[in-house]
Amino acid sequence: LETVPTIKALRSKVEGIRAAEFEKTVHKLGDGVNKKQLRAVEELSKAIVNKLLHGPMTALRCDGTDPEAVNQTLANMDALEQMFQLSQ
Amino acid sequence: LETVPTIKALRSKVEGIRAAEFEKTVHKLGDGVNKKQLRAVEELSKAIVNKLLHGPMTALRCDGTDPEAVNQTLANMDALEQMFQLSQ
Amino acid sequence: AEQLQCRDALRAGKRLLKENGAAAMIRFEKALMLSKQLGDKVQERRAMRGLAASARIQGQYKSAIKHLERVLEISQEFKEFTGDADAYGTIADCYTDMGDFDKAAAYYDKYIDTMNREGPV
Amino acid sequence: AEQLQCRDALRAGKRLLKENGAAAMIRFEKALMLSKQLGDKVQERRAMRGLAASARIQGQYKSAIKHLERVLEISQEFKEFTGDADAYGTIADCYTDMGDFDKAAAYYDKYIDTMNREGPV
Repeated sequence: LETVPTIKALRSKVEGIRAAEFEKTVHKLGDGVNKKQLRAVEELSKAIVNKLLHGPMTALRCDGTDPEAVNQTLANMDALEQMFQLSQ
Repeated sequence: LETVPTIKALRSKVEGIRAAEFEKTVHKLGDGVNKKQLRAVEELSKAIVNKLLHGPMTALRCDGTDPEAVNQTLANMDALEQMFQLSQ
Repeated sequence: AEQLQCRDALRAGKRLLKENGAAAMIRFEKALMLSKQLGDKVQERRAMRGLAASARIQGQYKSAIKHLERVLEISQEFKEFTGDADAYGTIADCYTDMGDFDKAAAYYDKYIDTMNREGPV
Repeated sequence: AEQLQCRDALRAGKRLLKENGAAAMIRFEKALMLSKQLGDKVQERRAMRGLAASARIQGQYKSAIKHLERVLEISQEFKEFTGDADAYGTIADCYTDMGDFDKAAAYYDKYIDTMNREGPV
């Protein structure tokens, strides 16, 4: 449960990156694409992010009671907070 | 330097995910988009991946001689290998 | 005509969302009403998502969660699950903001189960 | 006409790449020649990237590195750096495959410096 705020922070960080890049692309594509195509592009951005985050998110949710697993989860939490600068 | 193969494995894993999702989107968009627009969409997929990987990659390249930094880097390496199942 | 009105209301809501959650909410309520009248589940789900975002931005977490639960119900109703991972994750975020880490963890687990699926997430 | 030929050669090369690196190489050589004739730096860089990929797929790492160094030079020549992060990363991957971890590390550092830039990477 200690990792819950880390999951939220990581989601928010990554969603910020995704949304910003998607907006830039919408601008670049201009009027030459229709709504359906734009949605396919948005889905692409979400699919990449979700597939990439699946591993790190799973690593934050192995709590259990086994002390070794708990330590591994906390180590993963520290690593992700450092890598994605989540505590700032 | 121990982290060099991890960097390559992580790059390769992530590029596989990106390329697969991009191909699916190319298929969905069909003939309704031109080459330039398709390139903007490919750039989107690359930009997201590069921005997301920047933190983890940087975390794998702090070697230096300070023993504490080395330990942190090795811990990050372990965490990433576990999260992205890189040793398989 | 109602289709256009529904779409315009959705657009106006999205535009307002960042500036003014309360004003956005009114547009999404309008879009929701029209979408129900039209029987358009996709638009109804979009309106519901807009309502959830408007509520969340105003700190009304319980209301946001209620709307997102409805989003998930609509997905079930017509067996089209685009955006479900987002909905689970956002419900969990709301519980995190409310300090209820147990419920947040349960919804993050659903989010993690859903996010890796093939097809629109 | 040469523009079309150049584009077709690039396409054929890309299609062949996965099946047959050696055959792809011939197409990219053709595209390279045509792009130089046309003075089209963007297409020249694409052909060079294709040559690098064809070499790498055949285990010719030194040749792949040489082509990728040329990709980076072309970017410098017309101050348009799309794909430079990819090129640095792929050079580093080649050095990793050759067991030269020192050089790999140096190029991964350049890759990391480049990958976070704004604009096409």
